[in-house]
Amino acid sequence: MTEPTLTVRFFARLREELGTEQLTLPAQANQTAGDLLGVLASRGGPWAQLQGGQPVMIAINQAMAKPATPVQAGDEVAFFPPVTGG
Amino acid sequence: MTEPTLTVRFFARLREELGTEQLTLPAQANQTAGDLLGVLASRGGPWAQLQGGQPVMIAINQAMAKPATPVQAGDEVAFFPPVTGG
Amino acid sequence: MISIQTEDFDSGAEYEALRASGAGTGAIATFTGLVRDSGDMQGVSGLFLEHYPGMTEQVIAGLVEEASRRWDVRKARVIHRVGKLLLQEQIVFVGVCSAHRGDAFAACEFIMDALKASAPFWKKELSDTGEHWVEQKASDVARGKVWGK
Amino acid sequence: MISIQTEDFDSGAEYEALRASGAGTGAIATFTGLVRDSGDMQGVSGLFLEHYPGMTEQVIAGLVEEASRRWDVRKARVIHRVGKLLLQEQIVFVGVCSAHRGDAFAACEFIMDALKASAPFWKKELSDTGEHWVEQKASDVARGKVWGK
Repeated sequence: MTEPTLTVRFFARLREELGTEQLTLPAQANQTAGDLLGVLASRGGPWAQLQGGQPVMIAINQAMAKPATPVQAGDEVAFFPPVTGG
Repeated sequence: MTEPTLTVRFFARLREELGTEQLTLPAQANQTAGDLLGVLASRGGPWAQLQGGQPVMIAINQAMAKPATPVQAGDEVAFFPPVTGG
Repeated sequence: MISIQTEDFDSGAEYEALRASGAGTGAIATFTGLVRDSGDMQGVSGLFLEHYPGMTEQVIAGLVEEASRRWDVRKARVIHRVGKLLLQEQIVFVGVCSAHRGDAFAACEFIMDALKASAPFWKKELSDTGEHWVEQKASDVARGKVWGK
Repeated sequence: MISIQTEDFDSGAEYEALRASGAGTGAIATFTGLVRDSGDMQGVSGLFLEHYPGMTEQVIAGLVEEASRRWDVRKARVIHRVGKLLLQEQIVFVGVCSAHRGDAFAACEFIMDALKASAPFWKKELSDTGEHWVEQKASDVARGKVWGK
């Protein structure tokens, strides 16, 4: 049986500083977007900024979300800096 | 010696209803734009509407003015309905 | 620059002229008014626009100056047509360049609202069954006043 | 209609397409944002714009829908460029047609302000001495919030 996973994407400054555009992570039960940030931050180095660093915006399946929003298998979770278009 | 005069102009609905685009009137001492309206209204017929009829806007020398604004020889005084451009 | 004219205008060319206002321009707001099919009368086929030559240009120049005192205005352009205009024809163009978006929007809307409330233009609606002078709308007077001084 | 594209756009042609929205259109408001020469850094030569494909279009479609619920919007057009843009190039176009002037201005400014506060675009400033990601301005967040819900 295939392990359930979710996709994590990074944009802009975060993408560059983490040297990562996309990751596949195992999906855990009862996990929130904030929990995912904690798991990633524990990698250390540039990843540490994901907790307690500059503000990180969250989108789940391409809609804005909050740290408390649950994530589940199959979700596309994105982390990025505050937007600066227009 | 030439009698001192002033020019009176009418626009839009007033111009049409009075059948008059421009008049030359003798200039009187201590006269206001409101006094001029009174003089013209006393002609009767469509002229009567200049007092107590629909609102009449006043410009003196192409700047907005009020009934109490003084007029003098050489002035261009215009009477017209509220503006509706744009 | 202010033009009162009977001829139509090319909004795209006017926009390009505004855009050529230099590297400090970051924002261009434009407004165009068109003759639409639901005026005071049924079956309107067009408008006739009269104005007070000389005074019109002075009033609009004053509004552009006031906008330039209140907001960052790098360049402003106003065109207003007069004479006979058919349905869907362009009546008025106001375009403003600024460094900043908020200033471009505010100055453009202010000039347009104040023009409508105070520039000496008069509209007559033309239809199959006759013609009549348009009455000033209380809402236009109110929009002109909202901007205060 | 919403386009996210690397190519430049023709604001005049976009305006003409909006104008062709029928005889009920009496007002067209447009906004164009340009790369200007005074960003966060000295000597900026251009920008690089990144976005989140898919989400960007959804967010902007939501803003256009919200504008259409709040104001009379007969047609709206949004174009946002991505990739490398040089000084004075066009970045963004928002155009709105309405029966009424106030609605056209309000909907256009709302879409632009809300896009700036919430659509997933990121700007990097490019200069002779390097490049850096632009930080979000508190004033843009505030302008986005002014419109409330």
